[in-house]
Amino acid sequence: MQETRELLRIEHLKKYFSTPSGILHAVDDVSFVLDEGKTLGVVGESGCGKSTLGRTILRLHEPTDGKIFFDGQDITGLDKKRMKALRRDMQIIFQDPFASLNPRMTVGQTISESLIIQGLVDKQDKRSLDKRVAELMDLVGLAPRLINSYPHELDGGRRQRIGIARVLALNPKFIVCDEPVSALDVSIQAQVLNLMQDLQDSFGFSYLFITHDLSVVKHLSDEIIVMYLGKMVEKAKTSRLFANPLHPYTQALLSAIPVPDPDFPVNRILLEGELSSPINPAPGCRFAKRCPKACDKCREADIPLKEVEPDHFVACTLVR
Amino acid sequence: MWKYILKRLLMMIPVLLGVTFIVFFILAMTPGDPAAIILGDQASAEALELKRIELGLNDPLLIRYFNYLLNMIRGDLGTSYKNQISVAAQVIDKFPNTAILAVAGILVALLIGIPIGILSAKKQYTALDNTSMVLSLVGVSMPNFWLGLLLSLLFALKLGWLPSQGMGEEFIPLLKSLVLPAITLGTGAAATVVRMTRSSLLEVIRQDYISTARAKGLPEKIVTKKHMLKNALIPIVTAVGLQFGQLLGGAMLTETVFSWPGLGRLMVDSIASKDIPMVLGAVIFMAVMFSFVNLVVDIVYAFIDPRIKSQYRKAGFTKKEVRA
Amino acid sequence: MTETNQELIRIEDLFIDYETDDGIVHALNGVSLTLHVGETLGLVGETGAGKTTLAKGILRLIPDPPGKIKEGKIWFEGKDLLELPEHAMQEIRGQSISMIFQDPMTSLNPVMTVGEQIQEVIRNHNPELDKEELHAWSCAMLEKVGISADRIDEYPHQFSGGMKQRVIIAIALACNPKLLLADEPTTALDVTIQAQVLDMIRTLKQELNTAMMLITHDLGVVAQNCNRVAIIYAGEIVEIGDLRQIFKRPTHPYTIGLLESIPSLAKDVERLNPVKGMMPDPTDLPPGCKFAPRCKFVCERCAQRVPDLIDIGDGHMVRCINSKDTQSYASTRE
Amino acid sequence: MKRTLSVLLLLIASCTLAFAGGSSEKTGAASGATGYKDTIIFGQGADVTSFDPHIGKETPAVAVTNHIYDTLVDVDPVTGEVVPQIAESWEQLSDTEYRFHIRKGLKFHNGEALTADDVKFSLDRAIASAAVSYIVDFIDNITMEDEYTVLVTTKAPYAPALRNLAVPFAAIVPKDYVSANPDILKTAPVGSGPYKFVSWAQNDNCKLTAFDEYYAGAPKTKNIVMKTIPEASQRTIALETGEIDLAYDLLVSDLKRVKNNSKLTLFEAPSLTCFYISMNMKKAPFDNKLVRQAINYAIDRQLLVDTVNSGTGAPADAIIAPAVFGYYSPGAIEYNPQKAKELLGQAGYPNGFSCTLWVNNNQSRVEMCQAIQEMLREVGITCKVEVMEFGTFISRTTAGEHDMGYFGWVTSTKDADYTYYSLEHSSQQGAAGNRTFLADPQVDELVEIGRTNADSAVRLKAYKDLAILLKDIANNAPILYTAITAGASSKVENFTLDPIGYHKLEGVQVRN
Amino acid sequence: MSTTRTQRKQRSLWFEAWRRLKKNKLAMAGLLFLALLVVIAISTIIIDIATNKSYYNDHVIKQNLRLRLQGPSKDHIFGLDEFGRDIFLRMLWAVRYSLFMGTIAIAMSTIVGGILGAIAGFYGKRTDNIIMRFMDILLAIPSMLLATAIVAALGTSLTNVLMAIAISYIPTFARTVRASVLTIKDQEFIEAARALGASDLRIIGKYILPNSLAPLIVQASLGVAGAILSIAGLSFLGLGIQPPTPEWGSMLSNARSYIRDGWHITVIPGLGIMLTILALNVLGDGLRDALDPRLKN
Repeated sequence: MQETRELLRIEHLKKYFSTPSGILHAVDDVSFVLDEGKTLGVVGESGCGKSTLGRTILRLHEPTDGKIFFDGQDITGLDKKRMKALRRDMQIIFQDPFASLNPRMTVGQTISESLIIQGLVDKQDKRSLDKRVAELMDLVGLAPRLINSYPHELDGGRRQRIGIARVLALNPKFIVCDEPVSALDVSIQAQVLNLMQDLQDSFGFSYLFITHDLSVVKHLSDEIIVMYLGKMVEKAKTSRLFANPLHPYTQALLSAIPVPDPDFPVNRILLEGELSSPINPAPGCRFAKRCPKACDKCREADIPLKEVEPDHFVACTLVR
Repeated sequence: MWKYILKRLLMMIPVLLGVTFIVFFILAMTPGDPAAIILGDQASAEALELKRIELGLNDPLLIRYFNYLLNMIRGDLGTSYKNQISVAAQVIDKFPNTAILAVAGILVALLIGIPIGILSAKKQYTALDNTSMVLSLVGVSMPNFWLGLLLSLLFALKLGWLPSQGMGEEFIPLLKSLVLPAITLGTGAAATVVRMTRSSLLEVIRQDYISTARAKGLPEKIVTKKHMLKNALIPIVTAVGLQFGQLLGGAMLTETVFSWPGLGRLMVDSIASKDIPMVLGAVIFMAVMFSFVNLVVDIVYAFIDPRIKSQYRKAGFTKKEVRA
Repeated sequence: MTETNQELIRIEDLFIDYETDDGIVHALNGVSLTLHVGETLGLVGETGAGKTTLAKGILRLIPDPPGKIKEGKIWFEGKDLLELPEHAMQEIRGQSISMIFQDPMTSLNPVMTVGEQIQEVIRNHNPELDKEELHAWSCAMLEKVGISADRIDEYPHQFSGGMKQRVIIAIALACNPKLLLADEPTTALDVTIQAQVLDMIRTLKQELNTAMMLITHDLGVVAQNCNRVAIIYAGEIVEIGDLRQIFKRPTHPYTIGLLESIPSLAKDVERLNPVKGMMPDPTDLPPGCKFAPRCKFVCERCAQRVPDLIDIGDGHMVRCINSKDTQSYASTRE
Repeated sequence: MKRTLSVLLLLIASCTLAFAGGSSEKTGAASGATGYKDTIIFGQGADVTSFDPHIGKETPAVAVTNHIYDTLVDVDPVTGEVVPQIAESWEQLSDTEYRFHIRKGLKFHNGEALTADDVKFSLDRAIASAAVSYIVDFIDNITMEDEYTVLVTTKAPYAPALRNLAVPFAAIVPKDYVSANPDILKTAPVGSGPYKFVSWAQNDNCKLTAFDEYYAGAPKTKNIVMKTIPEASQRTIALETGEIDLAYDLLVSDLKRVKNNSKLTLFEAPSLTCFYISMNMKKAPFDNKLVRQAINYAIDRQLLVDTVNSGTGAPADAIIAPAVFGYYSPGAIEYNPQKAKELLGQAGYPNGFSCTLWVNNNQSRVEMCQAIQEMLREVGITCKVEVMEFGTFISRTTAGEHDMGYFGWVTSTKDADYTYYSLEHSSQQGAAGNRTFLADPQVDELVEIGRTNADSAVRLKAYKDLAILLKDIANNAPILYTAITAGASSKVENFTLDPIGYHKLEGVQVRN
Repeated sequence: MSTTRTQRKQRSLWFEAWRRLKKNKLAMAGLLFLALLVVIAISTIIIDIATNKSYYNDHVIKQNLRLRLQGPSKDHIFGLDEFGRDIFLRMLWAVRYSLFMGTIAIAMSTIVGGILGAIAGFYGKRTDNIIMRFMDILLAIPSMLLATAIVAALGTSLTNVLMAIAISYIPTFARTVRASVLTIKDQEFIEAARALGASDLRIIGKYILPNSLAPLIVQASLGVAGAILSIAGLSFLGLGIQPPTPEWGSMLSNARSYIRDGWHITVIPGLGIMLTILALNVLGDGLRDALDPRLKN
């Protein structure tokens, strides 16, 4: 096994929002480490804080508490200017290929925008700008004739490729992928996933891959975090997690996924009730309300993450 | 709910302070000596100076504004320069007439606007849509006073059906005298109502719950009435509230054309005679009324739309804060 | 399952167009389909394949303009739905055939209580009922979908997404329809909630012996819920068959591509093998087989004429002239 | 939708009910027995500004309050002679002393008797009122000799004294009633005139009813209703549709229409109003007499009367109207653009010059100025018409900021002094009326002769000389004398026009 | 329906909107009419410059009192007005005032209101609160009343009328822009720009403004119509453009005394205003439909 280097370290990251009805604990005490060239999957249902996590790491939201180390440097306190320089190395691909592109900019403009803002190419030097844009478009599989197209003229898959090219232009080390394929049709989704894999192989990106789709995450990730209402409930290497899910929520989640195989044994754990929102959460396990195995102990105090086997962490009282 | 209304009323205070401030200062910039306006051009210099002191015109502007505010709280809007009668009394005397006219105008606007808006939305881009839109716009495109003059030439002079001017004193004459001014006033607001109805209906028509209603097997009439209109009318309520302000402004023209004894006429007369306290009082009063109407509209809105009602009930916070 | 082979609805050669600014969109191009009493048919396809158009077409809910039902027949209980007068169609909607729409957030009228909305469909088809009976019925429906009856006077915004979808199902099933058209009923829901809702639909369907056309793009949902599967591509059914026929012996290149596109929990794949390219412009469809431009088995003949839907055994029908080759490819895939 | 509608309907209904309840009396209903209506309805362009006669001096106000109040003496609208009213007789004791004998048994509408006390109180009140004091400030002192006799002493000999006392702003008001509340007359007027005040709906209407105990007998028609109809064309329409019986101050362009309508009668008479252009002699080039004369020659007055004024009124040759005592025609002012150009050349402006003509925002005045502007352009004078609001117009012209201003002046006392003193005397520059800033000793002298001399012949001679002199000085360019007009239904009987516009209706009847 | 139009010519959203607008016959008729007015305004200005106003003096404001109120004839196709001036020529020369006054007034309030609204929407919180409270105050005074009060106080000059109209329309535009900025601000492409490190100024200029322009354009076209009507209304109250400047509103308002003396005197300027407003309204409605893709079928 090749020696890996730590790229990103998150320590006790918290992000709270104040809303009219109380404090929303969107991300509550999340810690992890991401190595260079690796993919960390973040899985959870709507409202679990996975998107907020990604944006807080990039400081698109200011963290409420906790530390973010990127390349060994604590970036939580960096000012605007130094943050701007850092943005070359940390980027994001968005979920909605329709909302994430400026409808008034052509494909070429959108991609060159990255280069211009970060000053990677001289704005006046039209030739090298065009050349670089063409290179990037080729890299993500966009036909050169589309350079003057507007996003509304393109389908979701192509739009998502623009989003990737825009990020690629900076040649970053770390990319947050916020549900990049969930709005796409299956055949297109697979094309984009392949593209992302290929790019990782050739450029050595690290991905924080946020999704609600466990099968996608399984396909791509080296390690997986499962989140529920702002909290990390389980973290493990992908194969371990699927082979031996320990947290009751992870178990329920896995069992709920419809597998496209009529012969796959269905052994569904149906949860009661619905997801609530983490506004002014009560102490204790956030999943206790819906957990089929919950006991009084679960509602007493927050459950810390425990390492139950090497690299497999669970936050559950039942697991020893 | 009560908490919300109270809160809204409290929030009106700074707005009204701002309104009085702005209007007061605009009108304070009026050239000409109020004392001379009151006393006429033959008055002596001493008399003028005495009058200035009496009116407090020699005080700094801010003091004058402050005094005006103090008096206003006591319900005293000053005295008319022209006839030395209390401004508040005159304004309150005339306001009901303008209110009747404005409400009638709104009714006309709704009667014209809503059916045309519905027709136009349901038959979008057809000849019917275009024709009805143009027809509704023709009325709107005519300068208000011209329309009024033409209407009175036709219906009062030529046909003799309706009175050409004035405000009837008993029920039937009042209704008769109301018809032409109300149409004159209402056609202006009609365009907005047509537009709002049309676009709001177009928005609603696209919603899944309309498909759901149709999938239930409901007849189209019921789908339109129960599902489309009720939802589409919600934004119209707000539009109508805002139109009220426009009607108050338009009333100046209509009331002059039809000799309708309302606040608008009072203002026009006062402007012509540079009766600044009167203009000030009338504008402030109309602004207050307009703010109240908007408050009422917001409350009505809450009653129509359960989503908003429950928000008010929960915490008494405003729509804006919820959206933010 | 109480499956009989009695035919419930038969769609023959349905063509539906949308006349838009950009030209005529050929949304459905000769769809033929049969559904039997009590069975669940999965209708699978990508965005724009014509899934929703088909469901709305059956109920004649295509907005006109711009939609036009060009030709075809829809036989239901011995009548051609396309020939019925509007009022007769209204009797069928909600009564014999119900439909659930994709987005539970917008499928309920925000200014009516859920009770009113359930009662509305019951009253519409049972005008003889009095208030109490209506109330009792709607309460019962609400309980049936797992919502406490005392929430009957609440407004949609007071419910979560999953709950709303339950209410919508209650409305759809209120009159005990013979056929339920479910258009992506769980796409907008979270996985755990989706599992709950699908489970509930399955139970109720069995209880009421309702046939269902389950429209989805999620092959997992199909595999877990359907008896038969139809794959639709560019307004045409390209493959139709039993659940196992489709999943175990996919024959149309598109079906194969779909199955190879999804990362599966069941098996580990290093790299996905998706269909290349994308759906053709529906205003400008290629002649011949519409999948030909993306097909890895394509040959010259493919572009010449639209292939017929041919039975390759046991009711497994495929619209491909190369079905022999594709079958052998599929069998080596495992 | 239904709910909103019903709320609105309810609102309307309740408002209207409130109105219906408020006024139960019927107006304009016929009293069939006599063959005459019991109510005259007349319409005018503006509302009463104040019912207090010592405040409300505008014509529309007086047209109403005139019926409520009487003055010591009156001027016969037909003969122009001073006639008795509250004073049944009077004698002039000296150049500065007048004794008035008050009619006995006169009553105010509230039942109080009218005595010398009231007369003194009223005149003192008028003198103290800033708005109207100019009409009575010639008075030095008023003494009550007994209950029915007052002695009025003037500051100096003042020939038009009696005429001034006949002006409605010198009205006699009840002392006790007014002393109790000095503001009461503004809204609840009580006088001794032929009609009693009933009600006033501001900007809408005012109602009067006959005072049966009037000294000259009760008026012929029981009720008078005044309606305010600001739009002049609407006033004519209301007359045509029969909504009103009389319409004052018709639009000149409507006169023909009224005249040609067989159901209507047009009343038209020369007024006491003259319109003129004042040239600011303090400013160049109007300090040059030749320029002023040129402007006078450049204006085709007859054309203005014929066209812009629709043929009513007459070209002016002086700044007082022919009906005024002391009028002398110095000869019509010739329209001669050629001459005008010559004069301009002589004055050193062969290519003309640029200037402004100010006017207040009254449409017919603005139209007149626009036409004049064009006439001046034809002789080479580029004149910009600037329209301003009346108050601004007055205060800025008072300050002498104007080049030329278009003014109208009513000789309310029907005596030349009223106008000549205010407009031409050097002591009256600015606010008082002299906006040409003329200061000519010869003019001053002639004005003073006319003012202080009681002898009519001497006065007339002075005014004749003055008229000739002023024509030469040409500080004002008289434009036209307007006509006073009223339209009436042909069923209206006994209506006579008042040249100032204070039409009296006590003798008027309207046939059914 | 996801349609791919890769083979076709590339078109921006503006182009798309224009294409949709072109299909709206009514809106195009309106646009054509307005274009005609602009051409007229420009040509009359050129004539004035070329002839050093002598044509204007000798024909447009030339009075012929003896022929006043004469009806349309071969020489004067729209007849003569109350001073015997040619109404047709006056109508043409008035276009620059009637159309441009409204346009300038609205342009001013669009710029001021737009900037205020953009700042309020973009920065939110305190800034938003202060600006919008101030707008609420202006909005609480009905616009016609506000305009009247301003003109009544400051006098009836051309600039005052412009200012009055402009100020009274500011809150409308501020609200429109703020609302659209608020919706755009939450879009992911703004976040994408932030993630790239774009400055606030760049985000406002390149991302927010171009996208919030559409409702502003619609609002402005309707606003111009409203402004023209307001100016005509002010003229009626004697507070608008003062004669002898030819302006449709004051032509109509001054001619109202002669409404029964000749049909042409009020009908011509009245129709002029009406058609212009109508054109602006149908164009505004057309733009709204064209620019709002949601309303597209």
